[in-house]
Amino acid sequence: MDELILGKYNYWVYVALMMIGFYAVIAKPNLIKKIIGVNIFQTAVFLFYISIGKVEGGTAPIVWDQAVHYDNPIPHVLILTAIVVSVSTTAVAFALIIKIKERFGTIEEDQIRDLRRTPTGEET
Amino acid sequence: MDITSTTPVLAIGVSLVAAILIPLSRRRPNLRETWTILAAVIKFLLVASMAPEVLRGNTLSFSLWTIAPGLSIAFRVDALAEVFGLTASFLWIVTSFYSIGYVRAENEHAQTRYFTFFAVALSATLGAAFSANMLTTFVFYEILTLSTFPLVGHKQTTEALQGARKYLTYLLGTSLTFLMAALVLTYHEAGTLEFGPEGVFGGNVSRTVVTVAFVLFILGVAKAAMMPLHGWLPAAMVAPTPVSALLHAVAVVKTGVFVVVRVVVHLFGIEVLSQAGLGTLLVWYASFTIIVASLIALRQDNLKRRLAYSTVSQLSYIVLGAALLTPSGITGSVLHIAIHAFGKITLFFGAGAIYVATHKTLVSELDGIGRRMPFTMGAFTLATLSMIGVPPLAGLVSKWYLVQGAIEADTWPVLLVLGTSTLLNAGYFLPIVYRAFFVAPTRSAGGREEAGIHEAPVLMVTSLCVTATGVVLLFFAPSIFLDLARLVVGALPGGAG
Amino acid sequence: MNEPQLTPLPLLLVFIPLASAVMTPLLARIHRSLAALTAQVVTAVSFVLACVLLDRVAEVGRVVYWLGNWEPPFGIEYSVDMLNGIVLVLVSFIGVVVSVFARESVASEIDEEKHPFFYAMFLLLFTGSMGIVVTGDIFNLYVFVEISSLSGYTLIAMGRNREALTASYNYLILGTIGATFILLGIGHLYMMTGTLNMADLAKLLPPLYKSRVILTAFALFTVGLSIKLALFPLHVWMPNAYTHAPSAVSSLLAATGTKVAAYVLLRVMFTVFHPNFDLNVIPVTRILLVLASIAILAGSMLAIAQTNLKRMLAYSSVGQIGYIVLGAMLVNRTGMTGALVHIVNHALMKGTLFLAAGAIVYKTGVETVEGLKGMGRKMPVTMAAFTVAALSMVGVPLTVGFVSKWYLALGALDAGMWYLLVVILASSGLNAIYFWRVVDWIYFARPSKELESVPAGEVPWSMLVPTIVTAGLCILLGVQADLPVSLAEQAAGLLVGGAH
Amino acid sequence: MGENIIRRTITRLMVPFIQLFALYVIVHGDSGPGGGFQGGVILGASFILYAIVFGSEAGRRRVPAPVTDVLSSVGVLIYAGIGLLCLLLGSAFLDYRALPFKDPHLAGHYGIFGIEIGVGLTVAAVMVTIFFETAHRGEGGETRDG
Repeated sequence: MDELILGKYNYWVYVALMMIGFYAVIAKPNLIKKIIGVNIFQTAVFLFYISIGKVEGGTAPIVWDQAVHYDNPIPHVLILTAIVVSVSTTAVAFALIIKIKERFGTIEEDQIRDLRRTPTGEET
Repeated sequence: MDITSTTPVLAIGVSLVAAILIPLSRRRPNLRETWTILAAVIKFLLVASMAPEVLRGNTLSFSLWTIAPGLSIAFRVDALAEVFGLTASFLWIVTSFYSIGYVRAENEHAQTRYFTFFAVALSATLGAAFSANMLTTFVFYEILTLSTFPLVGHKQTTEALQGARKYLTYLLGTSLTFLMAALVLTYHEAGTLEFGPEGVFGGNVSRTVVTVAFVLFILGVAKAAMMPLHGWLPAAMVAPTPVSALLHAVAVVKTGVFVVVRVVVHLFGIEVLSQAGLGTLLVWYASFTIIVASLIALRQDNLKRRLAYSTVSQLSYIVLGAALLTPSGITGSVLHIAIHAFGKITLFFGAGAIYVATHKTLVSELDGIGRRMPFTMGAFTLATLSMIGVPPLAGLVSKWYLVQGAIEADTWPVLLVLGTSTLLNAGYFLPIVYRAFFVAPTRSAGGREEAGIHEAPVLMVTSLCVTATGVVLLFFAPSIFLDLARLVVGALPGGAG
Repeated sequence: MNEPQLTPLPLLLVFIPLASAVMTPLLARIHRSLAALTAQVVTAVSFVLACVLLDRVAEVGRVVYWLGNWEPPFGIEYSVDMLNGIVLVLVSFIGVVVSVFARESVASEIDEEKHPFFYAMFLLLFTGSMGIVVTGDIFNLYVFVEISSLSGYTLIAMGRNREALTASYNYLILGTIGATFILLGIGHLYMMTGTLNMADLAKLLPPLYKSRVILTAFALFTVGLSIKLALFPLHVWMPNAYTHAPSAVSSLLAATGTKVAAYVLLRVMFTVFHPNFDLNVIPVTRILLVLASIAILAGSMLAIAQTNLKRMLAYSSVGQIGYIVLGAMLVNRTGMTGALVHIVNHALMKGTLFLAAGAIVYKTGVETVEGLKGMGRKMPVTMAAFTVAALSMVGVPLTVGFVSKWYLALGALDAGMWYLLVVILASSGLNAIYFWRVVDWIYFARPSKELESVPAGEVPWSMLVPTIVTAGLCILLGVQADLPVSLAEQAAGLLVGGAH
Repeated sequence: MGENIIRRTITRLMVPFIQLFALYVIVHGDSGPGGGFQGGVILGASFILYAIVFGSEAGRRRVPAPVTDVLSSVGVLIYAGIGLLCLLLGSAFLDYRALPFKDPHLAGHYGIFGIEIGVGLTVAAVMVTIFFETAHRGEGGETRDG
């Protein structure tokens, strides 16, 4: 039991974070909060990657004469790429949100939905 | 013997060429009509040129191309195909003349479209007739449906479009679901769709599969207008009369029953069907349609609708004949394809001539019309008598063979069906003749009902006289069709003809 | 099979569009029209290269490229076999067609100063799609998925209506979640095997099939890809995105986007994992079969209810994706052939339909289905192309739709699942309803008042020719399907050859 | 903005050092922690800091929009160009050993060095672009889509 909860705590943490993010995506009507949710969701996965790269007693993967084990650097490299992707996604999302604010006048999902249902004379 | 020949392809292709030339010469109606006539004549000559070989017992085949492994578009002209091909291509010539008279007298709109799609429809009909496998049949079956849609909806009124939509829904809906399913199932079980006297199934196919596939085939071929999938035929009567005449007495419906006969005789093979007891099933199904459609026809006042229900009933004769699975039955069935075509096209021509000359469409309006249109109504009468089976007219020949087939098959109740239906035929046809010749015309308020002859344009009358002559000739000299029909039977396993 | 051949061709297929995407804004500074031209030239070159590559693959079986000469499994490997060879040719072909179409269409739908950016994103989307298909490294695949998705989001957002923005945003949220699932799946696989190379994974995974981590990874992949694939019920992002995106973008996405996702699903399910895993370890094929059947029926039914033309086409895509998945999940050669042929065929049909829809918008501004009434007289050639594609969707013989339906139906029977035949053919009937309604209106209904005033005439040649070409292929490959079918059969053999 | 004197002075002092550090990180990428990404972000941050303190217009004067646009493309092109060079020299894409240096080890060194510079330029340019694009909106000024 201890092994299941404490020994694998990194998985519990990432799953918990993931669900928090997921909850925000689903439950929050505010578009920016949704993006924050997506970010948490992605970050949880990043944490998972980083944690699986850790080797017991390992050091940073830089050549060092006293090192016995090195941590696995590959997940770090992968996640660096994934972070860049995540940042780009966030940037695109923000750009979209800004445009949505300009053209709908709100960034609350329910209000946008109402606006779409009753099409008013939009400037275009 | 199987001879490789391009003639079948040329015969099919010639009207496609016409379909290209017709729109190109849309500004010059006479040239345009020349193409139609030319194509019709060439087509008939090409089809006829194959007759000697076919009568010698050979088949002419040509493999056009392969869509994908197992799916080939190929043609083979055997006796059955030749019967249908001759009938359809000959009647196209007649109908072309009739059409020209009709559309010009009526001053129809979109004549170019009309003649174009007519030509395409004829190509599709011959394609279905000459196909060597079920896939080719299916392909041309669908082309026929699609190319006749603009013809049925030609008038583009709300009513015409509704009729055309119903037409398409029935035909496309059933074929793309049931027929397609039947094809896939057959191919899956048999590994081929090639027609042959033995059928495609070897001995080791389960009865369930055969039954399911067969039922799907019968449901899929709505063009055969078996009840309850006949609804499109009366609906399609909104089309201009030449369309109804050629397409719904010859091309479309005959393609339907032709496909049924093909399926029965050459795809499943009579052996398989009789083992599975499916022939009897189809016999009852056809009998039901024969009787019920005739009963409905009794109640129709619209002339074309009455003819349509008569067609529904007569088509089932052909199906019935094939379903008897006996030599004489099949002979009768094959003969009836040609004989009914001549008779029914005469009737439709007559209806169209009446419409052009007097704009009357109801049976109850036809009082005394025989005096004003003696040629038309004379031909009409001949055709009705042939339909009923009165000698010396062609209808008797096919009915004779059907009766014989029923006796061979030991299914006596079929005789009862044939008898009843003959009475019913008389019941719905003879009143028309009676009214036309023996009831005095009612005087309308306008007083335009003058005495004297007032016929439809000469092109139309000539056409319908030609087909009526055919009805008579086929009684005295059914030889070519009879020979062909015997060949169909003779090629079957165990069939002596 | 022979030793895989090393050639830089797979790399060039990704590298050329990527470099050009970056260069497009620079070139556009020299002359405006260069942006569109770059897109056209690049896609055309890619198409030629993809054809050469497919030819090479047909000869040697598999072609690989090692980035930086790092041998797999250490480096990133680009690997092309018959399966992705076909998809590469397809994607690049659609790329050519759409980029030719795009010049006039984009000029009318998007502000001029955004054009260089549009084409840069267009090429990036193209790069992403090609990259997804070409790569043999599963993490690299994720990167390309995101490249194509991100450029897709921006392209969709460039649509004329403000709804395009919300459509793009919703797609972004769902797409990112889907991609993150895939990323997580990759993490699980890596954790268990220590490799990211697909071929290597295929070797290392079988002993681990009972592991729960692997099952989780597989589930994550399936769900993530189903979102990208818009498989019912995860299709909700798609109708809005296709409806509001610029015409050229909807054409490209509809014709290639979901196809590429379908390819990835097949790759993961049948190459990275062994078909026996899908069949015997977890009942995933069963589940997906059910979903695909529902997708086929629900997609067609929802399409009937639509009033917006592009949205109707989008819902029809939901159904068609169902066909692809259904064929693949039968896990037999015929069904898989059907699925692969349908990937190609559906791209052609839907491409034609969306291109025609784009042409209609360009010429008349009509977006609704009703607005097509009487269109046959206004734009006869475009409408003829539309009709051909519509008939093909219905599955009329001599069109591509028939060929794929034939193989799918045969595959269903081969698998002993006759009831799927009912699903496939019932949807034929449903397709006939909504497509024939449109065709009927096009030719036989009276045009609306607004349309009456529009003079008859066609769109410019650069828009007309692509539409005709794809429509022509709908017929040509329906009449003569030997080539696609034989290629698809080989690919199907690779995928499900060892299934039992 | 009287009290800004402290911010301005400190920024003026800091920016060159930040940029120097950024260059160090970029250049050091092939032999230690760091590299194009990190360095590029730092380099971008220096311009952003400048723009925050002196206003975005002053910032844009230092790094005009065309410059960042071109640099973001050029960075990728450097990367791609080096890769292509390796390919043209008869080896695999990004196989630095093919570069025309005597020692393959040295060639790898220079190859990665070039790559890092390309990455750094792009990242910095993109960071700056994103910043200015977002900042512009808040001022309600003319928007540019990006």
